[in-house]
Amino acid sequence: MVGNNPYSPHTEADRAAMLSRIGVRDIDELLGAIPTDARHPKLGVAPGLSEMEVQSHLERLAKMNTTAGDGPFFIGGAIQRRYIPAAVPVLALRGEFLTAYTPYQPEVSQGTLQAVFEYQSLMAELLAMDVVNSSMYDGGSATAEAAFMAVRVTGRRKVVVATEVDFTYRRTLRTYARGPELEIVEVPTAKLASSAEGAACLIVQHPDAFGTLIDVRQIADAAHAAGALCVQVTEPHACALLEPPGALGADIVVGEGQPLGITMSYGGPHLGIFACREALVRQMPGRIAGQTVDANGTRGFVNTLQTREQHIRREKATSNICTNEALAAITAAVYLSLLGPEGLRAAARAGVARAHALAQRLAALPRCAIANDRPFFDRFTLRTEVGGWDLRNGLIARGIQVEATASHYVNGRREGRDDVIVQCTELTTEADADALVDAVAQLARSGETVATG
Amino acid sequence: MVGNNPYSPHTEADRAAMLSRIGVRDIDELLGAIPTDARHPKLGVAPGLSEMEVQSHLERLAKMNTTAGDGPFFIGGAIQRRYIPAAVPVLALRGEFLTAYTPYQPEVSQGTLQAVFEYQSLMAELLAMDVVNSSMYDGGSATAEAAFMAVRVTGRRKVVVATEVDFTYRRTLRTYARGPELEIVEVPTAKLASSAEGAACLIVQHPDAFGTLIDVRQIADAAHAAGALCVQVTEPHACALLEPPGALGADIVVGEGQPLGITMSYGGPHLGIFACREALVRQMPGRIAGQTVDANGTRGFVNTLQTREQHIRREKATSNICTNEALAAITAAVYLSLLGPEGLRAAARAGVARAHALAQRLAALPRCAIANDRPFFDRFTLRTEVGGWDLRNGLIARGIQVEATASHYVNGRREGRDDVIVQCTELTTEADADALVDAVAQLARSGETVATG
Amino acid sequence: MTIRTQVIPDVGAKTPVPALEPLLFELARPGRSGRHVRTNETAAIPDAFQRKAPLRLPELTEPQVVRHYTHLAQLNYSVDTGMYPLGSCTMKYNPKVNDRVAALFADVHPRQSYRTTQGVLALAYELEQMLVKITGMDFVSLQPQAGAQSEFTALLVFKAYHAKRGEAAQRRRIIVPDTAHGTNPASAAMCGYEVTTVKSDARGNVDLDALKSALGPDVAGFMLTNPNTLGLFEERVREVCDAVHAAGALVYGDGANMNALLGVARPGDLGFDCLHINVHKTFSTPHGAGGPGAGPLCVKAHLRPFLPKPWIVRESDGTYHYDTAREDRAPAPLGDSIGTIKQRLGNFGVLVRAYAYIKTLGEEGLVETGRDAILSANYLLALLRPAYDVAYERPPMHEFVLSAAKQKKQGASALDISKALLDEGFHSPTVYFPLIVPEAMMIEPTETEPKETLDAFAAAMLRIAERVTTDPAAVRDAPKHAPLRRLDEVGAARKPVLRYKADA
Amino acid sequence: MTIRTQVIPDVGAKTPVPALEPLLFELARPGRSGRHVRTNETAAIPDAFQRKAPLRLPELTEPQVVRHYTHLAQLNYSVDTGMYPLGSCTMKYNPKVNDRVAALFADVHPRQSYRTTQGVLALAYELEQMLVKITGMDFVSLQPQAGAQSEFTALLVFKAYHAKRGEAAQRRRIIVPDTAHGTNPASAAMCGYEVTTVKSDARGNVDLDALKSALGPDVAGFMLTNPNTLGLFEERVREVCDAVHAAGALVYGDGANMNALLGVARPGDLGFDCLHINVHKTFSTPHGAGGPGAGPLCVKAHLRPFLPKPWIVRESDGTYHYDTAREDRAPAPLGDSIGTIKQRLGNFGVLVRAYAYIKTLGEEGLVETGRDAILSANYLLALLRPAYDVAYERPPMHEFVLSAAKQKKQGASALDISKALLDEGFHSPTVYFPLIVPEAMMIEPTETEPKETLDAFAAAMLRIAERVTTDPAAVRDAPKHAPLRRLDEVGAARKPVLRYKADA
Ligand SMILES: Cc1ncc(COP(=O)(O)O)c(C=O)c1O
Ligand SMILES: Cc1ncc(COP(=O)(O)O)c(C=O)c1O
Repeated sequence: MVGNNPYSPHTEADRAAMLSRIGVRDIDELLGAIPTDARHPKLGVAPGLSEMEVQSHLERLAKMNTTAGDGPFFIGGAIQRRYIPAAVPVLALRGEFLTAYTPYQPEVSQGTLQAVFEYQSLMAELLAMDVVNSSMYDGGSATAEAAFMAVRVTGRRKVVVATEVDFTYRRTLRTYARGPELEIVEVPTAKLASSAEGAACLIVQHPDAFGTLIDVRQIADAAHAAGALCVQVTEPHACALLEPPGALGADIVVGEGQPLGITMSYGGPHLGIFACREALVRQMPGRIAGQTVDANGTRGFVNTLQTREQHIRREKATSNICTNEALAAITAAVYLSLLGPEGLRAAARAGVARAHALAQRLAALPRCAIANDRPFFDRFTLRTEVGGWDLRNGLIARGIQVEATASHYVNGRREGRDDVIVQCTELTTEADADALVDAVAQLARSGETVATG
Repeated sequence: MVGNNPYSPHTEADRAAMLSRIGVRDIDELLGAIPTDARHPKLGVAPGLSEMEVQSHLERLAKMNTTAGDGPFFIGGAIQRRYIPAAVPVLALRGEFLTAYTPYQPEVSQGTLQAVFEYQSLMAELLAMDVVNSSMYDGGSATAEAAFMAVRVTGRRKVVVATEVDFTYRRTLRTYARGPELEIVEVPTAKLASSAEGAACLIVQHPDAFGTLIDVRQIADAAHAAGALCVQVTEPHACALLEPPGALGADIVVGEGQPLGITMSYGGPHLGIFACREALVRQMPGRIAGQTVDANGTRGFVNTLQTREQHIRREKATSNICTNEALAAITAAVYLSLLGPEGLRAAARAGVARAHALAQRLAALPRCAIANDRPFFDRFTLRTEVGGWDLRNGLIARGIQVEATASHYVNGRREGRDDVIVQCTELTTEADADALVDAVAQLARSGETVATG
Repeated sequence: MTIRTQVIPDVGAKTPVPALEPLLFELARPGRSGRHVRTNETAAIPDAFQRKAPLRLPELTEPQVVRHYTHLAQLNYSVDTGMYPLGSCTMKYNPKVNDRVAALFADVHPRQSYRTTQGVLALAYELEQMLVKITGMDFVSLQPQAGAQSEFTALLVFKAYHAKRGEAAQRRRIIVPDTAHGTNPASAAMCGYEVTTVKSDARGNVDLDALKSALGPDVAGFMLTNPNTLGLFEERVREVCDAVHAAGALVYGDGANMNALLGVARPGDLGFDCLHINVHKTFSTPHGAGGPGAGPLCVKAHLRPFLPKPWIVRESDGTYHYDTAREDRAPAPLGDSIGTIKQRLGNFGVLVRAYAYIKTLGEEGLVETGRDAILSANYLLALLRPAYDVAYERPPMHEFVLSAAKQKKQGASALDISKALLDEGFHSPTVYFPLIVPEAMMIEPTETEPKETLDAFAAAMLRIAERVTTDPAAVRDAPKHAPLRRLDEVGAARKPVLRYKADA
Repeated sequence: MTIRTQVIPDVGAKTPVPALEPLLFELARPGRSGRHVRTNETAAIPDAFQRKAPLRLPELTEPQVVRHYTHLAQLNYSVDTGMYPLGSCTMKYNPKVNDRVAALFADVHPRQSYRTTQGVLALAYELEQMLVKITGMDFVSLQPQAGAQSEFTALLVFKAYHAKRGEAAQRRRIIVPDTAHGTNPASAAMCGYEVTTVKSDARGNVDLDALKSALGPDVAGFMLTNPNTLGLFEERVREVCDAVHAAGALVYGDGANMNALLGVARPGDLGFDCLHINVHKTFSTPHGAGGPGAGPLCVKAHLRPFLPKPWIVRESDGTYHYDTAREDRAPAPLGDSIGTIKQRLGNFGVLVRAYAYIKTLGEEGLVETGRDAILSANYLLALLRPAYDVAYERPPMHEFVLSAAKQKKQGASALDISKALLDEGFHSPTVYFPLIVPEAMMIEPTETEPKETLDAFAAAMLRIAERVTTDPAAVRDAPKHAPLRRLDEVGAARKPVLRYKADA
């Protein structure tokens, strides 16, 4: 009956006509293959709501969250609260992008294909890499896929990853590695270069999870000397100001593209950036858009090098990825084209400048120190005698959100002490900074904490 | 210089090339006609902001308002808080509608023209009227234009309007009438029929500003008997449940279309509905889309009967209107096509049912009464000993918003006592009703008020 | 030049004739619906009042509605899809951030108390101040919802002003130049005035002598667009205004062309008594396929008492309210005010966008806008001058008027050229206006079109001019690549079909 | 059938070859920009780290960007513009309200405390429960971001399960049917398994004998899509599962075709140990031009210990947290879990949409969806049967597979027919999959296409079949009315141009 599924167009008259054309009296006659006792299960799902009811129900749920915009907010890392220009969602969420699928029919999918080709081009320029694919799921899976690719390229089964790589990436990597049973070795970044022997790749993050700047070149050199690849995890805004991975010797570059105009959305959907050197492209996972011409000689774009992919090569494919994050790639391209080089640099600079100013103020407080031992980018690690988790909870009670360093858990074991990480972006205000400094001053003095039971 | 107007594309190189092609060295050379002392005024406007700064500045301003969604909300009348389906803005605000203008070139404006033709058709069906124009500014100006049209049609200069017509409409009507110096007579609805003599029209609102249902047929009959037109002010949702104006004898129908999926936005942009009988169409103000065919015989739409309009007829035009509210008309059409007859009736029914239930509860409170002396639709007038304005202010202090009856000011003089008007719609919840009943019970008992100084 | 083709499926709707897209009514099937709003409540409506007329609104599912409007939208030319050089309309880019911030004010009702709308009032108050600064006027009413309503409002103000001086009965005439936009005489007539037209001189100015001889004690006001609809700055604007004032009349400034004057000159410094602003032109708010707009009326101090009520008052503590004591217990005390044109603050949602735009541009950005608009128009004129007659040979401001009189003789009119432009991928200019230029083509590029787009537009115009000389019939046959060929407008007016009828 | 044409202007960008739309890079001019974000702060970055490589990102104004992407969007076929019967992809309508409510959760960071994200956790927890009810499974992990990642996750779970039983080393093989989607064997290989393919029988089922002989103590699991990629319900599904279980292996359910089973049958009642759900198929979330999706993994209780961590815990007071004590002071205790696939709740923004969709449909709506999907497919098949070979003659579920083998002999392949459909205004079905049907055309109408659209699609398919018999060359030459003619894919792969290069 029309009315149960409000998106279904079939009227009772339609259904009757369709059944009669099929030649059955009831849909049940078509279900003969299903074990009778399994047919028509009672699900126990509540009755359907109207759109208005759904809207108000979800508004109620949403109000149970404290959003990043509700108060001073310093959580960041791979996923960052950044300013999203108004034109970004207006363009990227147009129905023609949003409700299309993988461009299997390129003649009627040039919008997608050209936009993705442009994403690849923009990202390649930003990273100074030869080839960028059209997206992976996220930074974590991209890191794991980079390790797998290095294993394919080198024929080796040991992957060495720095402990200062984002902990979520390391967790995903370790989890993925259980499949092919790779050896994952976690060492501090400082020991990476000396751990290259027999490795398929060294995985380094720059700036690292704590914001520290890393000398990637030296690590890449060590990797190459040992016949390993250098995989760099990076962040897009950092690449606007820092020497890009392609100039540092990275063979594969991965990262999270969310800061490029994509909403945080509690973790996804986001954008796995994946780039490599030209020579490695046939081992690359994921879809790649390429330029060509149509029968009239008009320029057009297609998904190309598909013999790497699961739908052609099945178990011999470079990856199992099918549905990817094309819309996020298009979103990132819209963002980059709106900001341009100067806007991107400005956003990045604001984060760096505010992080440094804030770090200075915090370091001047009694019993507070910045734990980064080398120059940092737009986030830093604050160490107090209170301890990271307690400090974090004390700040939450004051309406301020920061992250404690889960990252200090290596291979599941706690190593070193817990701190908080303070991320700044162009959205960090003076008032935010003041609030944090005040609150930390109080908490570090009083040692007050919030029960965590 | 690029960077002052961020939307300007001219680089310094572009400007130089353009000037050289024009054959001047400086734009100032083109400004010779401007009195020298008037050139290059210092405006005293603050320096420009970035988009991010503008966004946060306006978010700050917006937070200084209490929105309708922030608490129980019973303000309504011409402008109503109603549920807007998610697809309405997605479709109506598409760039191709939003950033086009009046369809002067119909060959590349069929989207606008067909959408407006459909709006006219939907509205004509809802009102049961022959012809609907493509929009007036709002309900108020539509009412004034209806009076002017009646004056043109009848050659008479007296306009009789019921005091129970929305006070904003009456104010606009009186203001407009100062132009052609029409005689505006305000009489209670009950006296309308007996005031038709010599009038160009009788203007009646049904349901009226206080929600009361009016016997329009009797007023229309009286008007016609006296050679006057009957102008009915109405509301779109009411027409889904009530016998429509076209069946009641109205010659011209006007109203505010905002409740049809258009945001309240503190009063505009909204939608002036304007309809009339076929015989009167050449006296109608505003644009009208009509159906035709192109050179290939394909169906298409154009703005038609343009000889009524200012750009053709100048001082002999039926109105001066040029820019109208086409986007609002398209929005209303999207809304109506999504809700369909059943959804529209449901939304209207919810308002009526909740208003009646609430009125019953309020009427049961001590020292409270419903002031409507006849059946009402989806709003009613609550009378307490506290008085309307004080009650209103007391409710605001409790986070509840209602309207006091400014409508009782007739011709600028206070007549009768002030009450509050309580509007219900499908968005009015049980909890809203409970809150109002509780608060009114308290306030009516205590006589507590809020200083209005 | 590229041609984009898209195929839409025949969805099986029965249309009586070939059509680009079926009507909603043709797509509908009884029994279909969505479930956006529902209730099982019943409405207690006395039987006599209940609707007995059928309600034959189309029954559709949301997927059908989405496709329908997506298809329709794609049939539209718009600023978001291409250059739209419609003269007098200032089809500049409409920034997306303005739409986003306007939505922050969507859920506020105009009848809320000042207590719950301080953000609205603060914004409106500051916008009034900004418009004062930009125009050089003294006070602003935000009520008028478009330029034409602002004209009408101003003429009501004129009437009240003269009435106050006891001259209302005597001053029955409004003078407009022959270049005036149609709304000017229409507004004057609507306001009960007789309209006198004065001609323009050879340089495209108001003919000052003609004006003077038309002026007299029966004149209430003069309506002047500056730059005028030829795109030309009135060379003796102050003398014009002085002459009007000397006759005891007032000067109305039609600000439709204010884009040219942003930071370049202020009407308030030139002798105007008031000025309307089309924020949908000058201040970048989207034209919405015909509207909405907003038409704030800016006046000099002597006209302030007559402005529509209520007015916003700012207290020394930085709070705002209307001039109805601190609460609107009563209508605003009218005093000399003409009354109310539109409750409270007019098209506030449009005004928010204008506010955001001015905040974005700032002083320097406003100046740059005016200058770039002028630069672009002069540049484009320089490119087109080789092929088309120029109506008046002096540097235009933000727009200019060509004449296709020469082309008309060669076999293709301004209308034909406008249609040929559609085939070239451009919207056409305003044609046949102003009335005093034969085969007028009024071109306003605006400051947001890049130079290369102006170059491409000019190239298209020159190609068409060339084609007129070789194959005028082909130009008369345009458009061929638009969604439709030329439409039968005569037939549409002769046998009007103004709505869908199920049985038609 | 209607053809819509739209002309876009040549904006003067230099493109090396004719193009539908210039590249961003071709539109850019040095010195252009918007002003979305700005600062005059300087970043203290040691010189050695500073970027010295040029950063040649295109410099554009917002108006240019808006036009560019508006043009590109209009070149796309999409569900919002027409029927998209891509088999196995469930291109149903994507309700707009789901996008709107998803935006309510946009500004929440995944590393926020449970204290500030109770709304997120409540929604996710309830979604898990709803998926349990719909699938008949016991527990759900929301982490996998698409079907393929869910397959991989499930195989990791299999591995951990066998490891727990001391059989990890021995069970090295995964069996897939020859109808399996490419991701199935690819996931198995990625997970370190060898892949064995078993053939299908004459009725389009897994060949049970072949399966049994492939099963053995070295088999970790069997991956089964049901209904399978032929659109057919596995007739002996319980026997299949029993056989696998008897061999000590596990049955993986590929839930890509779950739309057919909504309220019709639950995989959990049929013998599957786990099932992935493509919410971008079954639960209507938009496919985003290729992604995002989400691929929750639903498992029976015996596999629960191996699911990715962390898990959501609901306290008796109705509050939620993760299973890391009450705060994530440490990573979730792994126990037997495989670890973490995606931090916390996967593609939460997609999951919100699925949640809203299930809330909207409710029990009865879910049932109606499955049944209507089946009805539509059977109806369309009945219309097409006269002209095309049907791969397997028994009632399909929500989709069916035709063979164009006959047409291929007449001179036009499945590919040619798919292109001819573009000219008719329809997106084409999935072609050449599944691999076991020659010239396969896999058609999934979904429940949201109205009957008249199905009729129109069928009419187009019959017209094409007819044209193949009369003028196969014309069909081979299609498309002619799409934005482009056929593209040179071979050339694209042979000399890959994978990014714009300024000097290319
Ligand atoms: C010169 C001139 N004056 C007045 C108007 C009327 O303004 P509006 O359309 O906003 O009513 C216009 C609009 O096109 C115009 O160009
Ligand atoms: C049968 C089948 N299995 C698995 C997948 C993979 O799912 P996803 O694209 O979400 O990774 C698909 C997607 O097309 C499919 O059709």
